[in-house]
Amino acid sequence: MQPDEFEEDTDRISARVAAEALIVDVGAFEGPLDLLLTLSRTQKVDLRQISILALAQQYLAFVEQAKALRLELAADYLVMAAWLAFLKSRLLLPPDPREAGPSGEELAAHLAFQLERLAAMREAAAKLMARDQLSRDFFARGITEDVQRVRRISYTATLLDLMQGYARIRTRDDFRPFVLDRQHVMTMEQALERMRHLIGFAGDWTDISSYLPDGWDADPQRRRSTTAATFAASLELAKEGKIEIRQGDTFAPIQIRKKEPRNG
Amino acid sequence: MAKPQNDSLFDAPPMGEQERMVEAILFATADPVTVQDLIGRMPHGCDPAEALAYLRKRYEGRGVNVVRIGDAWAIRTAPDLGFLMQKEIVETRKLSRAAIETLAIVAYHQPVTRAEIEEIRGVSVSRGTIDQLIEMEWIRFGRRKMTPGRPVTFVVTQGFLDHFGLENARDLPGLKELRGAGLLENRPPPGTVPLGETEDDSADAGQSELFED
Amino acid sequence: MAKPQNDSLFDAPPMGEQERMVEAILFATADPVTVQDLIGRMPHGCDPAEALAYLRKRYEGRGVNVVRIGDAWAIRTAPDLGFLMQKEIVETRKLSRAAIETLAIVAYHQPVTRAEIEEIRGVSVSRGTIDQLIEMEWIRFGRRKMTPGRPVTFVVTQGFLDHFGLENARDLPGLKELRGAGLLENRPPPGTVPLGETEDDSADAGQSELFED
Repeated sequence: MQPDEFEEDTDRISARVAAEALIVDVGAFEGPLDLLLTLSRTQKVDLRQISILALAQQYLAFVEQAKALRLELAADYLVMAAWLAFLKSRLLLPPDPREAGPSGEELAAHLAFQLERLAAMREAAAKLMARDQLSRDFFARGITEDVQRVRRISYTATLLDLMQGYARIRTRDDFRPFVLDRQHVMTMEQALERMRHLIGFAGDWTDISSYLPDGWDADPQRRRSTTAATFAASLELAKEGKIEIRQGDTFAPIQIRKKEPRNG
Repeated sequence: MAKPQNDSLFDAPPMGEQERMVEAILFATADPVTVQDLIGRMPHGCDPAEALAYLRKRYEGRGVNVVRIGDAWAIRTAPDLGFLMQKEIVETRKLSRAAIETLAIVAYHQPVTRAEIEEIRGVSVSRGTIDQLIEMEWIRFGRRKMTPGRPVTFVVTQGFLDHFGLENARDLPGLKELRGAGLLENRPPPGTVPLGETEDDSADAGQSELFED
Repeated sequence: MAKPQNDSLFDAPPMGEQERMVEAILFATADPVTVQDLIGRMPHGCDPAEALAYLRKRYEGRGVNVVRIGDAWAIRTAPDLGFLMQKEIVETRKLSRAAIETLAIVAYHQPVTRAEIEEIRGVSVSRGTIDQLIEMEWIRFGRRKMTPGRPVTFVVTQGFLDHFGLENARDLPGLKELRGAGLLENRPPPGTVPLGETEDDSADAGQSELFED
């Protein structure tokens, strides 16, 4: 192997290694702007003099390589690639005077600004972290004395409070909130529940009054309540098709019977 | 002759620096520090005991002092400034509803026993409520009742009268006057705390109509 | 002659005493104390601001110094003595690069919205990054921006200033140079309709002119 060939080889290898290192490390970049900033370092010039055109080409080449290696690039890297391709064409082609919108130079200048700003923030962050830091380089008091909070509470009340308080007590008896007396009331839900169980045993017409629960017929109020509930429940069951209802005449006893399910 | 000693003397920082070091260590360390500790932490050849003496002198009469605690040293607040480490917070709170009602009953019905207060309020009166009112010096013990058990009674104090601008408890408006002043018309729904201010008269009227029959 | 003034002068302790009091209060706590706090804790008529000036001078060049942190004051060990405090070093959680950059951006650009941070870094800011910085009490929510959507902003805290030994946010390293170079500007990309969210009206006025055609 010739010495110069060898050298050429090592050059090529190191270049390839560098390129691949960049690619393999794609996960280490925090987005396309970070990648662009890293690529811009290879131009070895002040960020203000950077060639955005060259940078765009570098980036596009990087994306091409990544594709060749079948590395998956996040969408925003591809969006940036598309934008840089557009920028590149803007920069290369003579400006079309009829075309509105910013020129390639303006877009390039903004990108340069973004890169410079990001680089500046990086540097600022590094300077910040290099500062003396509390509990690392300088220290706060080790033995602290708590400030004792002596709480003194003073209570107040006005004469009005006093009189209103008294008025509240003295008028409490005339005032009773509206509460339904449930003890002597049967709800339709209760009656319905009851009848669903009983109806299965009733094959023939039966007076509705025989469905009234025991012990509810003595007191007139309870009797009224339970009759009404049972009647309402009967209507509900008839509506559901579970029973049939009939009444021979006005004020005649109301009779119900179980409805046989029809086949077919 | 004293060659080896010279070396270490040369190494050791000047006493002023040593004093600064001791100062910083005593300040930042969470526990009192022994001279042994200081020797271990300061550069070789230092004399922390001497530095401590200077530092102690420097803090004499200051707001904080260098004090010895057992065989260790610490910086502590000067004893005469301990009052700065206390902060008095005066909180003004409205008297609780239970206390106001109890107070009102004592004022209107005095002398009154605890059982009577409970009967009027319809709920038991906690020991704390009575204690609080006594501590505020708004009520005090009155004569014992000449009834079985000879229960103690409560009466309002002069302080109470002063606070509420009353000459005597009989000046308190009666029920009729309270009604006249519209104070009885305000019927708060049970369970709600707000008094007069938040009541809506018209809503009340509607409510009472519901129960009129 | 100066009779009425004499009264209050008589009430307030002499300045030397006030200095001692401020000294005691600052020594007693690890947290910065505001002048307002000092006024609240010291006897009526004291002038803690003046006492602080004396105290600060007194501790110049000592092992501990009186430092200003925003509108508060604290005593901290002199930075050159950090080597003595190996035992006191508190290992702080290692911050990610994203967190460090986000912190710097908040410090230099505050008040700054999340969208602006993302614009500067060119990448979205994960919720965890902001949360971590808030949890460390280095950044906090600032006022909402008066732009469409009224986005919240972030600013750095007193704790941040304390941690990095800054008197105030204007003392950030290189701040003036960055501002002079226009690198703290919020420049919208040319040709874009400014996104309401990322704009600051006043700054815009100046910036957008550059791109007006």
